[in-house]
Amino acid sequence: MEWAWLIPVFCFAAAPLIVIFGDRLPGKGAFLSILAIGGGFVVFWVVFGSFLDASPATAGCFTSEHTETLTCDYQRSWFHAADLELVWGILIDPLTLVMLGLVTFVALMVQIYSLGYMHGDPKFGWYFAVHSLFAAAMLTLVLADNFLLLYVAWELVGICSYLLIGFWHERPSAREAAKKAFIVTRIGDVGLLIGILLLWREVGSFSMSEAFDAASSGAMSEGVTTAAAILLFLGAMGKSAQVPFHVWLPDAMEGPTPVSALIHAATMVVAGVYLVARAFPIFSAYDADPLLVVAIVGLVTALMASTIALVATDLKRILAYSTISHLGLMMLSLGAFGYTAAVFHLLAHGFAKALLFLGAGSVMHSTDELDIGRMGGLRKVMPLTAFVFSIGAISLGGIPILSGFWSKDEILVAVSDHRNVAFIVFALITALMSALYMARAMFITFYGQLSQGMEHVHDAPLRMAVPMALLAVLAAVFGFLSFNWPGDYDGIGSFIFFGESHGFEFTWWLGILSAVMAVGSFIFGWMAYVQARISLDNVKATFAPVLKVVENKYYFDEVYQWVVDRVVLVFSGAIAWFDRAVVNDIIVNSPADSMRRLGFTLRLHITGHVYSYTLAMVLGTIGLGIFWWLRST
Amino acid sequence: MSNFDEAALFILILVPLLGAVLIMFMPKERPKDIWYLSIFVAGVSLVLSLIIFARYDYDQGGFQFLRTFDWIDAPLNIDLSLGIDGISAPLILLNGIVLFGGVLVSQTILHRNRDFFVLLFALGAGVFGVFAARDLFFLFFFYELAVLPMYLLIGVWGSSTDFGTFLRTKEYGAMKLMLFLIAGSVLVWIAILAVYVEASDAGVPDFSLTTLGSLSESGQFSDTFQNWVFPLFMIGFGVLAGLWPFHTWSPDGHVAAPTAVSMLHAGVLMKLGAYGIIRVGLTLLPEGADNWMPVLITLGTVNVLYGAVSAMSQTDLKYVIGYSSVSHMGYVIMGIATLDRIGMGGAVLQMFSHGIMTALMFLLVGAIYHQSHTRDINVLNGLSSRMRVTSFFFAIAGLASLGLPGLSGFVAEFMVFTGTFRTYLPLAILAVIGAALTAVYILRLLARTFLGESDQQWEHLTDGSVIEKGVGGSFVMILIFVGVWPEPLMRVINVGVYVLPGL
Amino acid sequence: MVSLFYFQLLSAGLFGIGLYGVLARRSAVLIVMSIELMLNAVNINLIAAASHLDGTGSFVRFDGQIIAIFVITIAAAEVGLALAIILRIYRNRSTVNVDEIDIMKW
Amino acid sequence: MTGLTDNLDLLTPEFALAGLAFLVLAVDLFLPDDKKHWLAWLSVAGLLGLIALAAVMLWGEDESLYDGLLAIDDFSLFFKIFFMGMGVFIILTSVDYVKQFLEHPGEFYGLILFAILGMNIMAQSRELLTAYIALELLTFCLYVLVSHARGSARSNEAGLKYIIIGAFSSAIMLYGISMVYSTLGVTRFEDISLALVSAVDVSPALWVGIALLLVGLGFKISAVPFHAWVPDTYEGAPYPVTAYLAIGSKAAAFALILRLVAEGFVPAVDRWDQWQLIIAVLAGVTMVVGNLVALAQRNLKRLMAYSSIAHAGFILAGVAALSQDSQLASNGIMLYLVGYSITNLLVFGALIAFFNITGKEMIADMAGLAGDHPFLAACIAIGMFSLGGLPIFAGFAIKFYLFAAIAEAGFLWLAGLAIFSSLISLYYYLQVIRQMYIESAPGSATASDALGHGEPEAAGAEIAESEAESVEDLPEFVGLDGLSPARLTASPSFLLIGVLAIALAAVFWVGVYPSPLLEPIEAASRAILPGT
Amino acid sequence: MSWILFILLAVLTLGGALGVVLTRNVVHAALALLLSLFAVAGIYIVLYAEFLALVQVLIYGGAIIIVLLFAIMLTRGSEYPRISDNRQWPLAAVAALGVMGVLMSSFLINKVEDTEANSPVFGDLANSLFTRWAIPFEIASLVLLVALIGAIIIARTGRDEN
Repeated sequence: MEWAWLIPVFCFAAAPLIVIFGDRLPGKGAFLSILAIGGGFVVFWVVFGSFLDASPATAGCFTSEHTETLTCDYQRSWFHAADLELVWGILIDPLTLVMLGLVTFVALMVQIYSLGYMHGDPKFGWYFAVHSLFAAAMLTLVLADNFLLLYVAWELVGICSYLLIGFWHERPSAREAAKKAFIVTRIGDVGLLIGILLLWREVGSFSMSEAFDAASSGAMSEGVTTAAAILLFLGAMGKSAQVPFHVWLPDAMEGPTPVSALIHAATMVVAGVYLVARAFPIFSAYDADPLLVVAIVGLVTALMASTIALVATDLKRILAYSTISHLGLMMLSLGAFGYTAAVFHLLAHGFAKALLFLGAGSVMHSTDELDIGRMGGLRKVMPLTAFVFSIGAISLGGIPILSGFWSKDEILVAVSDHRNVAFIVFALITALMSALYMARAMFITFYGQLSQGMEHVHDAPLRMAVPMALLAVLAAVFGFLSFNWPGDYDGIGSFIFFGESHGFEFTWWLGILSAVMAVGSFIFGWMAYVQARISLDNVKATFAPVLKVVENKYYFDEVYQWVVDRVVLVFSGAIAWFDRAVVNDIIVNSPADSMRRLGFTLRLHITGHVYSYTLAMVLGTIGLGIFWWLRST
Repeated sequence: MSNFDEAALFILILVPLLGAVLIMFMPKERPKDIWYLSIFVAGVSLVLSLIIFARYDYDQGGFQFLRTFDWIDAPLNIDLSLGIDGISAPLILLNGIVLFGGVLVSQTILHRNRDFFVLLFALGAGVFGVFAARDLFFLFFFYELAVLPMYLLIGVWGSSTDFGTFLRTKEYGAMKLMLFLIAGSVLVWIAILAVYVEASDAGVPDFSLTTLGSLSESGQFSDTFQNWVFPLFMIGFGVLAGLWPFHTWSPDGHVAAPTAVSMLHAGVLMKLGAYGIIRVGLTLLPEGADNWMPVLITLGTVNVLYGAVSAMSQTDLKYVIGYSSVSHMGYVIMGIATLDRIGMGGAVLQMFSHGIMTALMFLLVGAIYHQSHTRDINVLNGLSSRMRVTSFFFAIAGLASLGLPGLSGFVAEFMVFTGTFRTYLPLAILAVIGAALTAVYILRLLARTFLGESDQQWEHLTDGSVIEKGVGGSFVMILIFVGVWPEPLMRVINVGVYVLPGL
Repeated sequence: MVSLFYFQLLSAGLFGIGLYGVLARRSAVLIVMSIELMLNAVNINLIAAASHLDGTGSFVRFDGQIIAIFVITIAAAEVGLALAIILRIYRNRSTVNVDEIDIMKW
Repeated sequence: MTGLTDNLDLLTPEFALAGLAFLVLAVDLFLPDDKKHWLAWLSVAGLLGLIALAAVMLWGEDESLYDGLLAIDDFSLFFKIFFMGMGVFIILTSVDYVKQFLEHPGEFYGLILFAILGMNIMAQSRELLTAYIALELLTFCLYVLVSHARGSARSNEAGLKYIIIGAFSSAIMLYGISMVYSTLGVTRFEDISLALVSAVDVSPALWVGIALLLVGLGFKISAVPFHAWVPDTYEGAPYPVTAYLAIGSKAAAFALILRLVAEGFVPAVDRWDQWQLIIAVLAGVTMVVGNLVALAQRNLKRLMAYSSIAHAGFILAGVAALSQDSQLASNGIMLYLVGYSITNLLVFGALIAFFNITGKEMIADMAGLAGDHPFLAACIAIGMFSLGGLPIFAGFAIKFYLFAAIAEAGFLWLAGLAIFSSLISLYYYLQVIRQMYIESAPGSATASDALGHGEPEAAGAEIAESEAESVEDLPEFVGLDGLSPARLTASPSFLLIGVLAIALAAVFWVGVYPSPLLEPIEAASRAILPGT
Repeated sequence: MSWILFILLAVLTLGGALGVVLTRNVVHAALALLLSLFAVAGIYIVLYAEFLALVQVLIYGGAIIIVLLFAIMLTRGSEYPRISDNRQWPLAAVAALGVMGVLMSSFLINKVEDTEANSPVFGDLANSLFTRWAIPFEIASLVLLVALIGAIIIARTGRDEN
């Protein structure tokens, strides 16, 4: 099991190899990256197997007193900073394992898909290099057993996303999006880093387990614990695009679509959720105030994003905002102690969202069109894509027996159990809206009559189809993992849990309610967008002002833009001017100049006339005599 | 200790000087041969510094390669005594590397390149000397020797630039730099004399750092004395370290200086100041240091933020980098001012990594400027499509400077933060924010200059020469290596930091 | 009997007058004359001291008068050389007024 | 009166030197005009011989001749050799100049020899009158030498100003001597110190007398406010004489002051130490004023004049730091004198060579010198750096030693002031270097277009005019007036090159390894400060 | 007796000196100088320094004044015989008075109790001049020589002019 470090290392190794030798290798060395991630996937299964039959007796393994799950920890020394030793350490527990599985699998799928999608791109090799670096960073992130390593991986994820979003940097919009993504997340990272250092200051080590011990054992004061948790959560908000840091994610679609799939589903954004889950002991220490913050932020994010998704007209934007809202749901669930539910939804959503993006990608690939207004009835020309997309959509929309339904249901259960009624109401509204925009995206794009100019459109090639198909299967059936099956497997709750293991429980009224809402909204969508029986115009008319606000994404971008232009840049300009005009020209130059002027003035005392010279001597003499005299008497 | 170890440092200092003398007698009509010879000399010093660094026994620790030559005996007691510890060893290595790189990329300098290399080697020898000196006089001696050539190096081979609103001539830059640094050394000089007087009042008139160190350990230096002398050292050396508000010489000097000089200046010269604060200020006047640290660390924080913010709105590549070095030297100063082992170690590591990093940046800017004849961010664009390797290296350097993990900058800054968190929490938070600001201007720079489509006017640009690629590549390698596995440096630095008093 | 003090006063007065001449005259020749006055003041001082104080304390062998002899010698030499230079200047510049002799200043 | 003239032989070098001077004057009569430079070789040979003679004959002697008027000790020996060595170099550097621009070479060299004789006596006289007479011998030689370029109006003017102020100050000094005599009755240094120690209360007449004495000496060493003659005289005098003024007469005056203070005042310092503060103040004013005014100069000679004023300030600060129990200060002063003279020799040698070629002496005229005559430029640059006190050149080591001594004597503020003002001085030294290395020679675009892709022309112009507006009211001179340009040569002679090379080596040597030099210096200090 | 003589001579001395520095006529100034110098010689006699008085008369009266008169005649300028003072003469007066004040008050403060003035034995004077003060004597002669040479080479008309 201690060979788990191989999983990221494969990918780390692949990246430089492709960069250096890529041009000389067949297929620009893309296969290297696929081999690496594939190897990672294989190793994952090996590790998974050995974890399943591992016990606290196994070397490096023990039962964590926080999660009560089996945990294995392996460390190698990295370097010494004076008296502080920093380590490479990997920690393997159920959370890590499922994340490993998700990342390796989705990344593998996306890369295979990319073979087709990115075919013929001039920077094909570079693409795959960064891709595997991305995956490697994410894998390290989930494997890290100390905050320092986690932060390292965290930053690497950020920079890779920068590179991938800005992949087509010839497009200014792509450049801007990449910069935005990096800087916005970086702001969150400041919080994360401060939080980490704060923990270190208290604990004297970066090891997570020690920090958890300190938090739960009360060695760390409540104030500090809360502060640390909030700061960590800042980082998580940045990465997981929670309000108000969500602005970067929708723009991130400037990158190639597979990249969006990876970012939205498996790597970048889930990092935040993962961090909160990982640091759950700190969040839940004392009376868990931080979790309330998490819940609120998650709820707000989910609501806001889903409303925007309802009115967005760009397919990828719809998906992006749906991601945000689902991340909000995960946070909400975590904030409601729904540890298992959050992770479960993370997985389910990951598969579904990856599928959806790949689908959207294949649509875009063949139509070069993203505005759903101009699309329609694509089912006829690209049936496979339409089919898998629909599966993803209804799964995410929460139609029963598909995985999305189960995971969302678990979240609702958690919320209704631990938080007051307001939360559950808004959560249900969010669920409804997510069903609605999913239905909207799906029906408008693929159903109804084929819009003109789309006749020549062809379906996805094999290299793109296969990954979509595989993902579709998972998106459909993954949910069944949540049941207690006959045999010794009783529900995912018995595998991933915080505190006590719990089996599968189903709250009937919630389940039926959400099911009804989901089905209803899909029927509504069918009527509205396919049959056009219902016209939304009067609705739009009544809600016009609200709609305007929503369509403008609540003016977040505008505000930020204003701050950057009017505040930051102006301020830095002022400082720069100050440096040149004040510090340099006044504080520095003027003494020097005054020296020179003084010299030029003083030189006039050499008048060139002997008698003034002698006069000076005499005055000096008198001065000497008198001065001396005064001194001596 | 073998004979080599006894002579090593002396040879190390002597090699560049002798090289300079040798070059002086080369016929000036054959610049190529002069360049080859310089490469040879620099190579020898590089190898020497590598050997010395490798042979430094970090298990034993303390000062090694000790050697003392009598210079002036009583009543002044000045000896040329050399020796390095864990703090100076990496810096010596740094100087060897940067000097070699600088000489290599000075291939493009053909105008009076004999004088150029002579002065360059004088500078290099001075830097080696400062890091190796164990005697106040000689530390100061080499310190000034390192400053001395800058005037001509910038004045003769530099470039004047008109920024529309204001003008920066190379004469101005050179004179300003020279006067600033000498002004700083004026304070240092006074302070040294004060220390000497105090010591001779204590009955031990001596300049040897070892003697003085033991003197201060035995509490011979009164607190009041330390309190008024330390600021002299602090500001005097701080000027060379780009301490705010005495930093303005640095960006202007960069803008005026030729590539190799910028590399050495930002890469090594600015480190002398920080090193001086550690070696002299901290070692001799721990009490004064203790009392003045709040001021110093505040100034350091100002450096970080101020440098970063003013770098944001610069339009000249070299100005951006110049201000970024001001900001990064701020981390060094903070690390020193923490008086915390981790912070100090971070400071030393930051010196090394920033040395390599900023040298790399200036190298690449030089490569660009050499072809495009402009450094204006608003004019340059889309270079990555014309100069792929150069842009890639620049990106790496930029990422290193914004503290991307996996590159050396991160480890150093992280340690500085750590140390600061243990001592000055609020300032530490500011510093972390400063690190985020770095990202802003670096990305702005990358986006404006390197990414995107390039104009027609940059059609002619080609990628850097083999030499530039080679040097740049090796610098990148160092950045990555230190970032991934800092232990080889850290274990040396640690033993150096451990013995510092007052930590 | 005139005591030493009055001679000293006399020499001081002479010295001051000569000094005024040096500072106030325009013609170089006059300046040289004034310097001569100052030197005489010196001599008066020396000789007076020698004559009055000889034998008292550490005053021996009329050193004062001997010094005075040397002073006179030097004075003579000075006058000769100075006048030669003044002559030379008069030839080149046809003036001996020191406030016209100022091509070099500042 | 017996015993006075015992071991008169110890004065052999002086007598021989006088003889040598007479010989030169005599041989001059018989030499045809084109052979006059043989006189230079003659005097050089003689001086070298005398150096050797003095070295072997007087080593370790410690005698006092003529009832303590003259001292034959290591101090005087050190300075004797120093002066004669300097004389050798001065003569060597002036050969070409004399050949090209001056008449009466015989008198020129003869007077230089007499001047050296005067210096030697100054260094070994330990009595006021003897010192004064010797000083007058030196000064008279300089009067003549300064106005030696008879045709040049500036030379005449310099001579006039010099002799008027010289005579005036010598009158003041004599009055001081007379007052010392009339109060103490003695004029020997050690008698003065004894009187000071024993006197119940020191009469103000004595203070005034000593003050007047200091005025006279301050004139010689050009301490502010007795410095006003220096720039004009330096500028007007023939170049080698300027060098000699800067190197020789200053050093001699300091030798005299050193002995006077060390033997006359220091032993009584416990009862009476006002002189320290006064000299310190004088020194401070001198160094600051000298350096500040030098910032405004455009004529090389005037620049060097002010720089020499400033350096006099440094050395004077060392005098203030003399103390009974430490010879640090006196070592520092002598080391400084040596290093400073060598450096000045280097600079002036190069400047003289430059003048021999171009006949120009403004700073602006040196533009592009590095391109045309790299060696000269290097010599001047190194000399300037050394004067500015930058390391591996003499300037740094000697400054460090001297300032350490000053600080150690309790004048840390003075040392600080000195260090600061040497920072100011760096500016104008660098201006000269800039002219030679950075500015391109007028008409030739050698430099700064190959590099400086900005617009250095515009930049340079901008700077230039900013310079101009600040100094446009300075008088403009052609380099040589009254000296016919026909006498210029194409390139510096090998002789000068050789001299410069030696001086260069010396500058590096003093800067890098001065301790051999310190052996005799410490012996000399022990001679005048037996306490140490 | 000696008092009267002293006062007379002092008046002559200072009067002549004032004449030198105040008169507007060069020749008058020279004559005033002569007067003052002779008066000084008289003072010497009052001080029993006959030898010095002799020297004074010979050298000053005989040599220096002559040279001065020669110089005056040779340098007769257009403005002859009128001469004037320079711009700073009031300052000069102040300074001179200041110096006088410093000197006189310094004398005033310590009145050395003095004995009867007496004169040296010539023999002693000569003896000490030529034994103890031999070296200054030699040098003084060299000074004279140097002044001579200098005067010649400076003052005499060179080849390039006449």
